[in-house]
Amino acid sequence: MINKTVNNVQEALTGVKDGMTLMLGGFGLCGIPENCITELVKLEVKNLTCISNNAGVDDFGLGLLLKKKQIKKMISSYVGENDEFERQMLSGELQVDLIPQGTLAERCRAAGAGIPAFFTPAGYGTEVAEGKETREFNGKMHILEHAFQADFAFVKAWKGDTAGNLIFKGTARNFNPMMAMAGKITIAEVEELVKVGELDPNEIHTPGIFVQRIFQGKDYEKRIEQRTVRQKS
Amino acid sequence: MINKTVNNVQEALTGVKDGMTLMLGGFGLCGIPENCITELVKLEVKNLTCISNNAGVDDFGLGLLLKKKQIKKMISSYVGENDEFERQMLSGELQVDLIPQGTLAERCRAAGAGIPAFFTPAGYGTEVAEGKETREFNGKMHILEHAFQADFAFVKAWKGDTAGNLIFKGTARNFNPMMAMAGKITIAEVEELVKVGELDPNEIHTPGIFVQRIFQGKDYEKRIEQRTVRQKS
Amino acid sequence: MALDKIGIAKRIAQELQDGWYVNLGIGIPTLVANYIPKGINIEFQSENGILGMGPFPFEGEEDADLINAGKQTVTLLDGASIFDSSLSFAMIRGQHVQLTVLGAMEVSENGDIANWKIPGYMVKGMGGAMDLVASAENIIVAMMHTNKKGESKILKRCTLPLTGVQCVKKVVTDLAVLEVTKDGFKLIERAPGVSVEEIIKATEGKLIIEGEIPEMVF
Amino acid sequence: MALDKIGIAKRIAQELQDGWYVNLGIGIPTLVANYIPKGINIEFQSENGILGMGPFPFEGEEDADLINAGKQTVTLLDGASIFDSSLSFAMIRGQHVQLTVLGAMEVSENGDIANWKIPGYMVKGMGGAMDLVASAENIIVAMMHTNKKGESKILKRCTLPLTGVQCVKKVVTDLAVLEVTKDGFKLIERAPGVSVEEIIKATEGKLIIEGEIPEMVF
Repeated sequence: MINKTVNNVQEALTGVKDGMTLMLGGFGLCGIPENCITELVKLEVKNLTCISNNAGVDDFGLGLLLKKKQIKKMISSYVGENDEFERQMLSGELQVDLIPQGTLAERCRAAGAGIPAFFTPAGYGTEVAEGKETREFNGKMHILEHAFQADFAFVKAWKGDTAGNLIFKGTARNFNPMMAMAGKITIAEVEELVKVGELDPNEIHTPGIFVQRIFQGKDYEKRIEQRTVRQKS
Repeated sequence: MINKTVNNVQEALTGVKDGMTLMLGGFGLCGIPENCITELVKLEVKNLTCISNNAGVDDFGLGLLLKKKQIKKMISSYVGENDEFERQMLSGELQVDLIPQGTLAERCRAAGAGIPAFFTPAGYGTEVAEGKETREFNGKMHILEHAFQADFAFVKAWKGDTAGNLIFKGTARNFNPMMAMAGKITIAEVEELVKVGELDPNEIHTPGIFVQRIFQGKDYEKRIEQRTVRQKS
Repeated sequence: MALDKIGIAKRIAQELQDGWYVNLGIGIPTLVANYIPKGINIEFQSENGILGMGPFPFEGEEDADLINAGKQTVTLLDGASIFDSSLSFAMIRGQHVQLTVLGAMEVSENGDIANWKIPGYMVKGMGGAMDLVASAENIIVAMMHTNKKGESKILKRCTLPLTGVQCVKKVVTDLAVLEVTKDGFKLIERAPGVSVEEIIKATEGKLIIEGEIPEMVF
Repeated sequence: MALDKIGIAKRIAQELQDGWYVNLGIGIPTLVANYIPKGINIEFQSENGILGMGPFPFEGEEDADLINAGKQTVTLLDGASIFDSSLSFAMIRGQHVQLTVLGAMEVSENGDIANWKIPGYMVKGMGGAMDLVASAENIIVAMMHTNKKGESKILKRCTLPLTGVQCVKKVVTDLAVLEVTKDGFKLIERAPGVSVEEIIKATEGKLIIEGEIPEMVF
């Protein structure tokens, strides 16, 4: 087997530079690559374009990069939980490209799957469609959307093996599998790194071919954004 | 949970009629819906258009439907293991539409995913591209391919639960998950039908939403097409 | 008397049919899950990757790796499944979800909906709303009939940036149930004690009133 | 002396680089797996849904649910993964597979390949070949230099229906290793004991010969 293991997050992020386009997995704070984000802050890389469904909160997730003004442009579907984001966006410091969530997911998959463009009905007749080619199929209007391009993709998995195979847990899966496909270089941080042969080939969510570097993550906070519970009756 | 169970293959195939377009999962004889094919033969439905990667062998798989001349048109990527197929094709009794395997898979997925059309490089400059729109992306030529439409999809899984969730085994997965997404009505036959709660939600390959009817299959032959082995040394 | 949010949710719950997969938006729509009619089996889809979503977890049983599209901790029912965002929107775009319920700022008489952006204010983004409204065959909007100033939100034409065009099938407000037809909003039911006149007064878009309009029954 | 099929496979195996994912076509290409250089880690992709494909099973251990793209029973190595056809071709189309080795009936000097159809004969289909050749960044063709009548299969222009255009990077035949350049076939190596003259005689397409042409070394 091909071994994708690197020793730590420092080694994993070799080659990340100012001005690059990065994809970051996660939905809200669920399934985000915590170790990689912390290291991006330490590296002080700037002028980043970040493709991520959300933008974190003020003191966690991508909010940490926003606070240090490392992000030039966000490409997201929903960014509503972050005061610093709002300030930078309203002041014009931060460019924001808002994209329907399904289109965001499909543009990631398309990037990984060698599909340069596809038609989707999402956003037809709205400002999302402005400047885009439209076409009718089966009596319904669609718009043409293009695959993303990303220099690096950062994903977070539950378990991974040294060959780069990944298994996600619960809704921490979300955007991670498509972004893993889409990065020119994909870096996976995992809660548990195991030897090849320990994961069932039938149960792997992301085959190792999509992952260039994998490492054992540490100190996961896994913060809950909206703790909702019910009482035992 | 929504219960998708039907009692048997007869009940499962209710509504299948002459002239319909059917999708059938499987690669070679691996992962084919054996019970459904047997029942299609018994039903004597005719003038079928069958979308399936292969066309079976003379006495198994889709070969059984070919022998009874129930198929008007085959849409496949490779059909090379079947004498009766060859006879009907060369005599003009059978229409054959040959499609690159990856395009076949993607057109199934597109059908299930509400993507009416997408660009792919496969087949550019060949007869596959004849009459199709072409376009350059990133310096490379692509052709526009459209989603399939199918009245019924027949898939075969290893395990399934009454809510229609499916898990496939090994390479019997192949085209089954995409075809499950694509059928107006999708029928799943399974080697083992279990109660809801017995399958791990994290390990499900095809979520039940894509399956309209599920039943416990029986008498699986699971024929091997090319038995290749090595000697213990 | 005009309905409260729970009343709107209860009325929408009456629309549910056995065997439907349903996606509920944030706000009033989420409440619909609490009033599923007896004997009806429904599965809730959450676009971040769940089918068969259950209620909130008991205290102490929250799992950071199990949230809904509103980022709230949830549970899974027996028979649930988990998938990635691409497959989730394949379900939505491919019309495998039978009903979408969502809130709106404005709805127009041709079925347009605006619910994601107010120019001049912070824009949070459309999330999955544009995919949902562009694809769903059956969309019910849960909303207040008028805004805080008493101005109608049931309009001839939306004034805010659109989320989707000609997609809304039915609107359930605090005052009425309206069906979107090619000729305008057809009044189907009144909230208990609310008069047709009150509804006419609160509706800017074309309202079609045929015969006696029954009161909602709970 | 011209190479046999095993010789061609052995020569192609020398092209393998550590860390590559490789898709091997049916026929001679399949044999390449038997000659991986020592110290090199390679994973084989089978387009019906395997990464990390292993050798044939021991007798009695065949599994009908575990076959390769040639429908042969195979095994999985530790670290293997299984996936559906759509994800498999996502790998191929998305250029995640570093090398594709396949057979051909004809190759032309601009890199076109024909390997799926002979007009007038039964057509079996292109299978995954068109996806592979349209997408792969690195394609090596394994073939005989001439057909049974002694006619060249290394041509100016293909005469058979094409599988893909301008895609072949290298050709390994029983006589030679050829690199496809924008100016034509560049002769890189000769089979042991085969003269440059023999290769010229067997090649219809434009052949570029610069300096001494070394013999293959095994």
